[in-house]
Amino acid sequence: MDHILSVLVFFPAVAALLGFVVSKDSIRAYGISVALIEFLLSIWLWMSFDGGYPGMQFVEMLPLIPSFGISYYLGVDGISLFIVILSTFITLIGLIALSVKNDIKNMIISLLFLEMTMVGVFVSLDAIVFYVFWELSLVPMLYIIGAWGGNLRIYAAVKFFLYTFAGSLIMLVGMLVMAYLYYQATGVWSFSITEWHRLILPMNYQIWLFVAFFIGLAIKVPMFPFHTWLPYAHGQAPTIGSIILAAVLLKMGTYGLVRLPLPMFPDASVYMITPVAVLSLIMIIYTAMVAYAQEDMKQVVAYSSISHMGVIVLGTFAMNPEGISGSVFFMLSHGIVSGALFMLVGVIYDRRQTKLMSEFGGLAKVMPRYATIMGIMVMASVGLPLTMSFVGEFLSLVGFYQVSPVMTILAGTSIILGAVYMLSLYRKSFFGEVVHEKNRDLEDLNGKESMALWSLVLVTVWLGIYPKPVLGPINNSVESLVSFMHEKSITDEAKKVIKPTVIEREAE
Amino acid sequence: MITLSHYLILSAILFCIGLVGIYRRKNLLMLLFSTEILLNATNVGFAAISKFYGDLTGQMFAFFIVAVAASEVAVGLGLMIVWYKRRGTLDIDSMQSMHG
Amino acid sequence: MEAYLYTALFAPFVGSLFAAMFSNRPKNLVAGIAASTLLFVSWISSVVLLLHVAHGEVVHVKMMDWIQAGGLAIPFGFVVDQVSATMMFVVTTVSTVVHVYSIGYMDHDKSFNRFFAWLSAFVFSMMILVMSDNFAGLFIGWEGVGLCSWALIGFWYERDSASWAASEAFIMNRIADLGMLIGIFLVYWNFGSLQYDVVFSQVNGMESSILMLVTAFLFIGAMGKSAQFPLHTWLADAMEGPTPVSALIHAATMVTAGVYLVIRANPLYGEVPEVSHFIAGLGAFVAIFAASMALVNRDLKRIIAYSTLSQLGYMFVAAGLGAYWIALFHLMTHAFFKALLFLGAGNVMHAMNDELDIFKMGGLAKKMKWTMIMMTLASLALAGIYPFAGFFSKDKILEAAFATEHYVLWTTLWVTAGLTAFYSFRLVMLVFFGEERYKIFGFHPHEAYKYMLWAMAPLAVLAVIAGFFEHDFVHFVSNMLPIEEYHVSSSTFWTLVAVTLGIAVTGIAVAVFAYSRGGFSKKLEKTFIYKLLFNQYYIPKLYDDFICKPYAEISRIFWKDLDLKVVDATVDLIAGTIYKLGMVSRVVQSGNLSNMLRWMGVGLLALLLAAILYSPIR
Amino acid sequence: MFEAIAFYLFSAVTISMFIITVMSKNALYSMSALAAGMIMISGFFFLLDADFLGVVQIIVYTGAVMALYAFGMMFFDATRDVKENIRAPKLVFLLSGMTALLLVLAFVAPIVSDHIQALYPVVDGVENPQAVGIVLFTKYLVPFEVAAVMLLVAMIAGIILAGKKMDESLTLKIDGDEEFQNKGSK
Repeated sequence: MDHILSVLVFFPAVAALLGFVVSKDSIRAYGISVALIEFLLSIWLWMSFDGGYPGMQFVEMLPLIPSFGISYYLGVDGISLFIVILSTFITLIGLIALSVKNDIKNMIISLLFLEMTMVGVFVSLDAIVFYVFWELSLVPMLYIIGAWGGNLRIYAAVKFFLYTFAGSLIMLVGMLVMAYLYYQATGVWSFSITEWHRLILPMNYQIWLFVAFFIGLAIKVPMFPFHTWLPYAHGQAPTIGSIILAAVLLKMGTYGLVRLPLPMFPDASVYMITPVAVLSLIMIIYTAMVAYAQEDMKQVVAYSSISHMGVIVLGTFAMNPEGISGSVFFMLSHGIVSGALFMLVGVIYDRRQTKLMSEFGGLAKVMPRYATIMGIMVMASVGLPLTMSFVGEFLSLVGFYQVSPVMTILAGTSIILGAVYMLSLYRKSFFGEVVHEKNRDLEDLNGKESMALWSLVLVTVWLGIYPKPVLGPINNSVESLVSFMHEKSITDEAKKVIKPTVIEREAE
Repeated sequence: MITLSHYLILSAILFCIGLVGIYRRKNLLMLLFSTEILLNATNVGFAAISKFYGDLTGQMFAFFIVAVAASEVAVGLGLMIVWYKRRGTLDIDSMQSMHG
Repeated sequence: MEAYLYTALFAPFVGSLFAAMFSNRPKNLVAGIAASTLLFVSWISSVVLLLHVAHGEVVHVKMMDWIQAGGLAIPFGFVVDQVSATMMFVVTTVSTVVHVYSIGYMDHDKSFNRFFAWLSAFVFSMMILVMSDNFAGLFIGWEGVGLCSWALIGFWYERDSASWAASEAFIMNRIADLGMLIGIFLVYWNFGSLQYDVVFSQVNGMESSILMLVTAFLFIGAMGKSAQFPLHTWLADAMEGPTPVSALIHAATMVTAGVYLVIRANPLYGEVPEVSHFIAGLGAFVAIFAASMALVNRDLKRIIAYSTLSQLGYMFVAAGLGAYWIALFHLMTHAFFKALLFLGAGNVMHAMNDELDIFKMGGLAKKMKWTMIMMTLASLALAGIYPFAGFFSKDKILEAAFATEHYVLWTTLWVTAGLTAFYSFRLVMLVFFGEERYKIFGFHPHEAYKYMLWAMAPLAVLAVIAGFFEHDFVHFVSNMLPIEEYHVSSSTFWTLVAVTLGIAVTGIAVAVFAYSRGGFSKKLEKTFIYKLLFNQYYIPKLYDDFICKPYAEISRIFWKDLDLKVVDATVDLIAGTIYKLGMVSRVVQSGNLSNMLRWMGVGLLALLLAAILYSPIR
Repeated sequence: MFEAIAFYLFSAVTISMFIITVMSKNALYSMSALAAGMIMISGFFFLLDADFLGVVQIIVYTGAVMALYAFGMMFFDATRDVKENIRAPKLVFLLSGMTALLLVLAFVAPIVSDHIQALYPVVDGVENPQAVGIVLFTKYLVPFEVAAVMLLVAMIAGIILAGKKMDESLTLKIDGDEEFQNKGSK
C-alpha cells in the first residue's frame, strides 16, 4: 500500500470524528479497537519496512502550496519508525488501562486526536506539516489536562500550552528564515526537511538558526532551565495524560533534535556541544536531586523523566553512531518505562486518591503483584542491564565518552542518583509495615491494569535482551545520518568530532 | 491646468474635514454624516486617478464604495434608531459597555 | 560441552522462574525442592565442565547478538576456561548447599517461595558474571547480583533497617558500577571491542597511561562489589538479610566478584604495577581495618561479615602482588569455610529466635553439638590452622608478600592473622562455651533439622580438605594465570610458616583463655579505642552526616528554593509581567468611541509619517 | 480654463458645505449642507469624465441616502440639540490638521508627486457609461454580484432593525437593562 503513512496519520482522526456518534457505553471498546487497528497498522509498517535501507521509505508527496514549496510530504526511516510504533503502542496501552470515569467519550476522542498529531509529527518531512502537527498536539493535551486534571489544572494547562507554544514560535521563525535562506541559495522555495538537509550554510547563520531551533525543541524536551512546566503538567494531568506526555510528547523534542538541527547545522551543533552538554548535565544531576526531595510519587517520576531526558540529549550530541543510536533507543525505552511508571502511580492514585509517599508504606504486602511490576519498572528506570533502558543509557554514554570523558563521568552519576531517588521511592511506599489503616485492604491490580502493565514489562525485557530488531534499523539510519553530517560539515572541528563508523563490522 | 495633484489635495482636504467631524462630534448622527464625507473624499481621489491613469479600475472602486456607503447607511441608521428608542439619546459617551 | 554449559547457566534461571510463579502464594515446598534440584543439576554440569577444561580445553560459545550499534558489537557469549570453571564450581557448590539448607531455614517464613526465586536468580546472575566472555556480559551479571542482593537483603522488607540496608547496598554498588562503566567505555574506545580475548591480545601495544586508567576504573567497580574501603559499610549492614543469603552472597560468591574481575583482567593488571600496588596496599589496609572492627563487635553476623571483609583484603593483596592463582585459591577455600561459618551462625540464630548479640548466648555447645563442631572447624580454617583449608591459601599469600619484599604488607597481614584467630575464637567461646547466659533471657535453644546439618556437611569436608588440592589447583589454572614460584630458602619458608601459625595459635589461645574466664574487664569498654572500633571508626556516622544528610538537604534546597523560587519563579515573573502590562494598558480600552477614534487618528498620523519618512519610492 | 474655474468653484463650495456639515449644531442644517456637498462632488465626477459615476452619485447619495437620513431623522427629536461635551477641541484640529498637512505634503512634494503622473492618457471614442458597463460586467462581475447581495442584506437588516417591535432590543439584551435605560434617559 502506498499511502500507509497517510492512513496511519488520519485513521485515528477520522475515527475520533466518528466517535462523536458512538454511544457512551460502547465508546471504550470503540476506542480500544481503533487504537488496536492503528497499532497493528504500525506493526505492519514495521514488517514491510526495509531495515537494511537507511533512507526514507513509504514516501508520500503532494504539493500543497507549490509557489512556496510547501507540500504534504511524509516518510519514515529507522529513526522515526519506532517512535511511531511507540506512539501507537502507548496510546493502545493507555486506552486499555484508562481509568477516567467522567466524560469518558470526550477523553477517548481527545486521545485519538492526540494520536493523529503524534504520528503526524514523527512521519512528516515537510517543515510546515511538521510544525502544524507539532502545534496541534498541544490542543488535545491542553484539553486533557484542563478538563480532567487536579486542583491546579487550569494553571498547569495554560503554563504547558503557553510555554511550549512560545518555544515553538521561536522554532517557526527559524524555519521561515531557513526557508528564505534556501530560497536565496537555490532560487526555489522549499520547506522539505530533506531538501534543507542538503543546504550548506555559513557558520554564523548556522549558529543562529541552531539556537532558534534548539530553544523550541529544548522547551519540549524539556531542558533545564525550561523544565518547570513539566512537573506542573504531570502533577495535574490525569494518569493517561501523564503517560502520553512523558512517553511520547517529550520525545518530539529529542526526535526533533536528531531530525532538524543536527543534520541541518552540523558545524553549529559541534560548536554548541559544550553548552548543550553542560545544560544536560545540570539537567541530569540537578533534577535527580530534586526528584529525591519530592514527597509526591508522581513528582518523583516526573523529575526522573527529566533527568533521563538529559542523558538522551547528551547521547544525541555525541555525534557518533553509538551515541545517537543509543539516544534514539533510549527515547523508546524512556517512553515505555516512564509510561509504565506513570501508569503505576495512577493505579495507586485511583485507589487512594493521593500520591504522597508518606501516605503509603508496606504496599508490597498488600499489593504483591503491583509491587512486583513496580519493582521491575523501578529497576528498568534505574537502568539495570537486560532492561531496555540499559541499552539506551549505555550506548548514549559510550557515545558521549568519546566527546568528553569528564562530562560522561558526571552524566554517569545519573545511574547512582537514579538509584537513590527510585529506591527511596520504593522503600517509602512499598517496604516497611502497613501504617495507614486505609491501605490494609487495597485491591491488587485488576485485569485490565495487569494486561497493560505486563505488556509493557514484556517489551522492556524483550528489547533489553534482544534489541537487535529495533536497534538494527535505527543504527542503519543513524550511521548514514552521521556520515552525511561528516560529509556536509565545513569546519575542521566538526569533521574531527563527527565520527562515522570506522571499525568495519564483520559481514553478516 | 488642473493636474492630478489638485484633485488629490482636494480629496485630502475633504478627508480631513471628515476627520474633524469624526473626532469632534459626539452625536452619533453626525458621525455617520462625517463618514459619508470621508467616503466621498476618497471617491473623488479614485475618480481622479482613474481619469489620469486612463484605467477604469478607480471608478469601479468608487462604485463599490458607493454601494458600501449605501448599505452602511441602511444598517447604521437602523441600529441608531434601535439605540435611540432604548436610550433616548445619541450621545456616544453613553455607549461605554465595552469598557475593559 | 555446550549443552552442559547452557545447563549450568540456565538451570538456576529455570528454578528461579519456577519459584517466582508461586511467589505470591503460600509456602510451597515444591518451589524450594525444585530450585535446589535444578541447582544440583547445574552443579553436576559445572563439575563436568570443570573436568573437561582440566584437560586444557576451553569451551567458548556465542549464544546471540545483544547490542550492535556503530562500531560496538556485544554478543551474549560465554566462555568456560579454568578460571570461570573454578568460579562456577565454587558458586554452584555453595549455592546448592545453601539452597538445601534454606529449605529448613526458611521453613516458617511466609515468603518461602519468593526467597527461592531470588536466591536462584542470584545464582543465575553470578553464573553470567563468571561465564561471560566480555566486559558487558560481566556487567550484566554484576548488576544482576546487585539486584538480587538488594532484594534478598531487603527480604524482610517490613523491617525498616532491612530495607535501608538493601538500598544502601544497592547505591554503594552503583557508585562503584559507575567506575566500572567508565572502565568499560575506556576499553571500548581504546581497544575497539569488549571481548576479553580481543582486549587482552592488544595489551602489549597500549600506552601505559591508558592501561592505568582502564585498570583503575575497573578496580573502582571491584571495590564496590567486594566492599573495599571506602565503600565497605554496606557489607556489615547487609547482614539484615536472611542468614543463608549472607552465607551465599555476602561471604562466598558475590563479594568475591571484585577479586574475580581482577583475576580475569590479569593481563591488564599485570602491565600496570602502580595500580596493582595500590590494590595490594588497599587490600592489606582493609584486612587489618576490618579485623580490628571485628574484635569488639557484639553482633554474631557482623563479626563474620567483618572477617569476610578482612579475607577479601587478603585476596586483593594476592591479586595486587600478581599472585592471581593464590587469590583465586583463597577465594575458593574462603568460600567454603565462610559459608559454613554463616550457616552455623544461622543455626544459632534459629536456636536463639533470631537473637544476634553474642553476649546473650553462651554454653550452647551442649544443645547444639554438631553446629558447634562445624563452626569450630570453620573458625580453625579461618584462623589458618594446619591442616585446614585456610592455612594453605593464607600462608601462600603471606609467603608471596614476603617473597616479593613487601614487608609492610607482610607485617600487616601477619598481625591480621593473629587478630583473625582471636575474634574467631572469641565468637566461638562466647556462643558455645562458658556460662549459659541465654537462660536469663528466656531462650530455649534447640539443634537445627538433621538435613540442614547434612547439607552443611559437604562444606565442612571441603573446609577441611580443600587445602590439599593446592598442587592440583596450580596445575589446573596454569594455562590461564601466571604462576610464579617464590624462591625463598626453605629455612625462611619454614620460619614463615611457624611464625604465622604461631600468631594464629596465640590469638586462639588468648581468646580461649580470656573468655573461658568470663572475658575482659568492663573497663576496656570505656577506652577510646574500644569506642572507635565499636562504632566502626565512626565511618557510617561520617557518611550519614557528611553525605546523606547534606545530600537530602541540598536536594530539598534545590527543589524548594531553587526550582520553585528561582527557575519557576522567573518563568512566572515573565508571564506575570506580561499579565500586569495587560492590566495596566487595559485602561486604554475605555469603551468610549470618541476616544478610540482619536487614538485611531494618532495611529493614522503615525502611519502617514512613517510612510512619508520611509517611503520606498525614494 | 473652464475646467480650472469649475474645479475651484466646486472645491470652494464643497469644502464650505462640508465644513458646515461638520461644525453645525443643528442636525437639519448639517444634513442639508451634506446633501449640497454631495451634489457638488458629482460635479467633480463630470469634470473627470466619469459621467456614470456622477449620475450614480446624485441618484444614490442625494436621492437615496439623503432621503433615508431625512426619514431616519423623523425618529429623532431633530430640533433638540444634542448636548455635546466636546473634549480637547484643539487636539482634534491639531490631529486633523497634521493629517491634512501630511497628506498634502505627500501629494505636493515634488519628489513624491513626480511619481504620480498620468502615465496613460485617456482614450477618447468610447462613452463612459458604456465602458463602465463593459468592465463592470466582465472583470468585476463577481464583486458586483456580491455588492448586490450585500445591499440586499443591508436592506433587510435595516428593515428588521428599524422595523417592528422597536421597544424590544435585538442586539443589546442586557440583564438589568431597566436601570441602565433610566440612567441613560436622565
